[in-house]
Amino acid sequence: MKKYTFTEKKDTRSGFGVAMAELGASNPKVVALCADLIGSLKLGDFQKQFPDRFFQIGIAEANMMGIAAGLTIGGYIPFTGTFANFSTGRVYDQIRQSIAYSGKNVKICASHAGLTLGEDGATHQILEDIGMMKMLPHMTVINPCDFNQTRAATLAIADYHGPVYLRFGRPVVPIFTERDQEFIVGKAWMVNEGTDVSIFATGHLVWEAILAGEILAEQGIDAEIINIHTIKPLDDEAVLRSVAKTRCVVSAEEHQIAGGLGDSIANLLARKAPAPQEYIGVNDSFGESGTPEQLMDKYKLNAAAIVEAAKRAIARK
Amino acid sequence: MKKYTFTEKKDTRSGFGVAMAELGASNPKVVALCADLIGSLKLGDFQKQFPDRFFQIGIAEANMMGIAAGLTIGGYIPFTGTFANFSTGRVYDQIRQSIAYSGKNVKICASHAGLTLGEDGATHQILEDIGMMKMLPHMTVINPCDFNQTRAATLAIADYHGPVYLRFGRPVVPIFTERDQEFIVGKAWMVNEGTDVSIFATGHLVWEAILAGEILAEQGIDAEIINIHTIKPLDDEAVLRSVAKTRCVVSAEEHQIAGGLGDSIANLLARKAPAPQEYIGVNDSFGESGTPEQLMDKYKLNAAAIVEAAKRAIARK
Amino acid sequence: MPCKGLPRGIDFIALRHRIRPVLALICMTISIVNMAPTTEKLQAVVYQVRRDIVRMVHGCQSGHPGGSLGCTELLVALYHEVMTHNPAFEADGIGEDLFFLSNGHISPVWYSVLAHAGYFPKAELATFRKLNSRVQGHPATHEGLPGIRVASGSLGQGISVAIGAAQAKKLNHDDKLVYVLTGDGELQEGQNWEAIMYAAHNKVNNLVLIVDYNGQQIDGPVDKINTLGNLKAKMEAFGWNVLDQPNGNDLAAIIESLAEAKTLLAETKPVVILLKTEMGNGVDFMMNSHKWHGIAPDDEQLATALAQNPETLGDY
Amino acid sequence: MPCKGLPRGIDFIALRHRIRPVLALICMTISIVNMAPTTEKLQAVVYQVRRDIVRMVHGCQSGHPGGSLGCTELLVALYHEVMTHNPAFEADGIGEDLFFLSNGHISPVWYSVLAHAGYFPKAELATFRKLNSRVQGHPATHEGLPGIRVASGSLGQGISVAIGAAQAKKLNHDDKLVYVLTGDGELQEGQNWEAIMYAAHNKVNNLVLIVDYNGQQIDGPVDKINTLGNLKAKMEAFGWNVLDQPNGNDLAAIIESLAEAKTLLAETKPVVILLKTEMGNGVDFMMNSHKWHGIAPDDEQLATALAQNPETLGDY
Ligand SMILES: Cc1ncc(C[n+]2csc(CCOP(=O)(O)OP(=O)(O)O)c2C)c(N)n1
Ligand SMILES: Cc1ncc(C[n+]2csc(CCOP(=O)(O)OP(=O)(O)O)c2C)c(N)n1
Ligand SMILES: [Mg+2]
Ligand SMILES: [Mg+2]
Repeated sequence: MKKYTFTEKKDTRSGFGVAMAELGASNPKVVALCADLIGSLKLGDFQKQFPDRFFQIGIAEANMMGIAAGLTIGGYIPFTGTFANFSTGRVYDQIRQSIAYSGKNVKICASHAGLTLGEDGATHQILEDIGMMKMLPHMTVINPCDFNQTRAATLAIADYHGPVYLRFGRPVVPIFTERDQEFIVGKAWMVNEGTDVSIFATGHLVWEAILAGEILAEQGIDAEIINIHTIKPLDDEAVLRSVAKTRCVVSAEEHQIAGGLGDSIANLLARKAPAPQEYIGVNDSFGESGTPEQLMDKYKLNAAAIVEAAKRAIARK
Repeated sequence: MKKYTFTEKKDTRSGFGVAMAELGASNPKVVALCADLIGSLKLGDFQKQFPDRFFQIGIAEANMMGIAAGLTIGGYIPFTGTFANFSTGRVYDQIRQSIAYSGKNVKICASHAGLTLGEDGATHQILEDIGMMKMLPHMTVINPCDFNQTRAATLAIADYHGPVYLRFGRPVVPIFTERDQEFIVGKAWMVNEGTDVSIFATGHLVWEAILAGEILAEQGIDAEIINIHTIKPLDDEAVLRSVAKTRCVVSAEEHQIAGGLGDSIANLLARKAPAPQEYIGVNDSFGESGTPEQLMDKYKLNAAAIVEAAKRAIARK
Repeated sequence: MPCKGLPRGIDFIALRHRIRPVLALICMTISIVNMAPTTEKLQAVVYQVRRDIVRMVHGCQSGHPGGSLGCTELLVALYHEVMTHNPAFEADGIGEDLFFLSNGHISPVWYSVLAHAGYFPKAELATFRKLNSRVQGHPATHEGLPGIRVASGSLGQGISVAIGAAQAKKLNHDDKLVYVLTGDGELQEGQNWEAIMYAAHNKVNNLVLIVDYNGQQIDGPVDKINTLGNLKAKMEAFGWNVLDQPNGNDLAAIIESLAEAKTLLAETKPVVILLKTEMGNGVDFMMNSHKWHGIAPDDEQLATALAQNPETLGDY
Repeated sequence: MPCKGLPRGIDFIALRHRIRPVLALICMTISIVNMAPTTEKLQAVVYQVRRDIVRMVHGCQSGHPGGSLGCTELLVALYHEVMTHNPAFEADGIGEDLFFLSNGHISPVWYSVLAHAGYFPKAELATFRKLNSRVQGHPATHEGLPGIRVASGSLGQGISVAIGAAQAKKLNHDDKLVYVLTGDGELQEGQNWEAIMYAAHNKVNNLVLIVDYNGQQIDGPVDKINTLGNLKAKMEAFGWNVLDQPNGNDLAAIIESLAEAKTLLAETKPVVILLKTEMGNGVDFMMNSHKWHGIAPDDEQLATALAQNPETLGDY
């Protein structure tokens, strides 16, 4: 098992915030919109440095999506910022018609995704956003795994034409990817080559997959770990190549089991090369209040759960 | 291949309308809400006969979902009616919080689902609604196949406690199920027993699956055809039993390939018994204007496509 | 009139099923014989609720003290004076006045007031925002916390739900009222205006909307973020009767407005009270700012806040 | 000023790339040298557009003639008289006035007016709502139909998009205007009120909203379904300048209101024109009712409708 270490923990949303300030300076076409959540989205620096290109929309997310679509018409690249729930379910039809179907170059940037939002509880803990956004034709769906990758993804999508859903989160988590990594939309990142089981993880679950890989290695199990930061378009080739070798799968995501990364992989494999798969995700329930760690433990979205799932997957080969 | 014939064609939404008028008479707790689409939803009879229990909301679907949630508090069973797009994507967050998470006994009834909406085009042709609704914890998702089954489903869900998404459509299609069928939520209907391939179809695709079954039979292929009218909760047992026998799958639905019935089946099989699967569905694109038949042909949602898919699935065993 | 004077500390959950009818009867009887309490008595509840709010938010180091403190007098007045309601809790609320909290983030004040009104044991307040609690970060029903009839937290949905509940009351020939509270920033959400338009058209005159008119939202003053401008003119243009209440933290003033609202409902229009409150009211360093919308005090700040609000009915 | 007088029947799609700059230049030149046409000349376009509308809807036996006919004079006035625009079509519309159709179901009138203004060949109107057409049931961009910048059809989204486009113009120091048309029933959608509130707060004074104030929606008169009440008072309370135009099917009156709107924008408020139109205007049996909102005439009805509107510029 390849060694990954970290010296620092940061929230992925701060990776977004830092990148936005950089983009503000480097790309005069980048504009930012926010729906009364500047602090939570870490958009304060952008707002302060580029006030003319910052739009405070107030608590009106539907209007924000429409305004973003309109701003593209004058040649701008709007980045919208609010919580993941209010970036997707609240405004699905607006994104669908005014952005996706209209082919608008809007970047929908969503913080506080998943259970790790923590204490606010279920009304805010969206676990269906990846599923919603990936069903939309023309939409790209990205869920980076740490601060550095979120920064890199934010910078990358500014140069990528077309609507993008960028999902990140609230809690501080280890930084284990390189600061100046190349971020290629749609290209999976091989975290660790292995032969016994393919672990496909996204977002906060990538670090848990690495921890799981270490535990598995101690037990003589050689796990392949792949970071699927881009859920759509899925890197079909990387998935198929890995499963051709390992012949079994664990998918891991901070999302409902239905509709997320796991189902994208099951879909691909069912069409091309069926294989036993174990899902790490929330099993058709809402979340609740608690600390991020408590919730990830209770809902079994952690390294221990991945280890068990890997063993079950291998046993089913 | 079992013989199915029809003498009459009707739209599934009319099955809903007829059942609503019956429910109005038989169940004083049933109330109906509509967002300026009484004619399209076939709610005219209910409105005329039970004006006190009919709520004209106007063009304000979010408000309609909230009002429906509130009406349950006084003991009523609200049936909301609008197009499928405006029943789901337009109001996802409202359904999520005020209905699903709050466990409210609301029946979300959605017409004009899918491509067969026809000439209005892509902005109205929702192909992601099943996926959205099935991801919601506490939600039941039903897509009946003809007029009689839609009527039966509408009557059945009035007696079924909890939020339900009932999806039906606009065009006239063959009536081939029995008028007084028993409709059991969550129980798949065996249309035809067979051994070579399992065809799981829902909604308008069930009749196409039957036509496909006849063509396949002529070619010596013995298809099992199962009507999955309830996509959630999925009848796991029926699916697993069938696939244990046939060892390959075709799923057929008027929906995006991602997120719909096909993915529910792929998910189940990946977890329990992987098998080759071919998807009949729309492949990550929006629809367009055209007649229902033209669109079903262009997007390959018909008997001919199912026949080809069945052969591909069998070849992959 | 309220149902006060129920013994506190009883485990209502365990007792619920057996004593529900008895309790309801007692409760109704008390409502009838009980004289309107002085605002002094209510003020004692206010102090205790304020203590609960800051202690709850401090206890989990998260939550929304500002708006909660600003609406303390309102919720105390509603539950301890104005509303006819039943702490034995029946979800359908037939024969009762109902309250909905659209701005769900100010759950602490609601939880505390519900607990002091006898809906559930005060001890449960200590579990606020903690794992496996019924006292969720935002109000929720699925854990069965008595007093809550619908989840909120995602803003802008409460007026619609309240309208549905009010229309159900009409169908049920139930002449009790429905109250719903929204934030002012929250009124930027379009769904509210759908609901406001619909309620006027349909003469939902058993509905009282109260706007927590504190002038603040997360990113700053409402007037700077996205002004509501002349809110009174807006509501009147939308066909509502409007009551201005500039003293939204004054118990007597609140009770007067609520009484006036009730009278005005005879006119077939729904009524809105623009309740000018002070975010963070009762804790000096939390006032005059939006800063305490959604952060928790540290130990020292907690001590300061508690020192300004005497323990009156016993801390949880 | 409009770009009229371009030769019709040219295949702009094929020519687009080669002649785009030339065309734009010609167009601008014409705009400058051309005198304001008499409303008689516009009236000829109106007749032809009406014919196109009923023929298109008849041709596919679906679509929305009522609202389309009601807004014919408006769109003709905008594209053939008031707006500075470029039929060679650049999606970003820099240096042009922009038009957005929020009530996308009245696409027939827009398509016909765009075709007559030279955006695409009239012949394409015959493909309306048919398979593989760029002339979709509701306006769409992905087939690249010139003149359309965003899809509509799901109601309530257009004002937001128009605001975005207007704010982009400000960033670009582009002093041209943005026009957006909505239905009156459509104003029941809350997103409109979010947008209306935002536009006032942000002084989006390069935006003219026009309400197709025909008093009808699908299920009946707006006043019966969910009344807008005093819409003027609502819009004023939301901080807009309001122009009433009771003669919304009179070309001269429309042009006057549009001119007045332009003047009023100097005041830093956005402007709305409440354009009282008649659904189905110009086809007698389609008027005075909501019945023709969304159904197609049969052969006989088509003949009657055409008899009332002479062919002026050639049927497609
Ligand atoms: C739909 C939605 N958008 C955004 C949020 C995040 N949010 C929570 S409270 C709040 C500010 C609300 O302002 P106001 O209603 O005035 O409440 P106050 O701050 O005065 O308590 C925001 C934006 C939310 N909960 N729901
Ligand atoms: C969000 C949404 N809800 C419902 C519909 C269905 N619908 C299309 S047009 C219409 C009526 C619109 O009324 P109005 O804006 O007054 O237009 P008019 O009938 O006058 O043309 C409705 C309800 C829709 N297209 N979009
Ligand atoms: Mg406020
Ligand atoms: Mg109208």
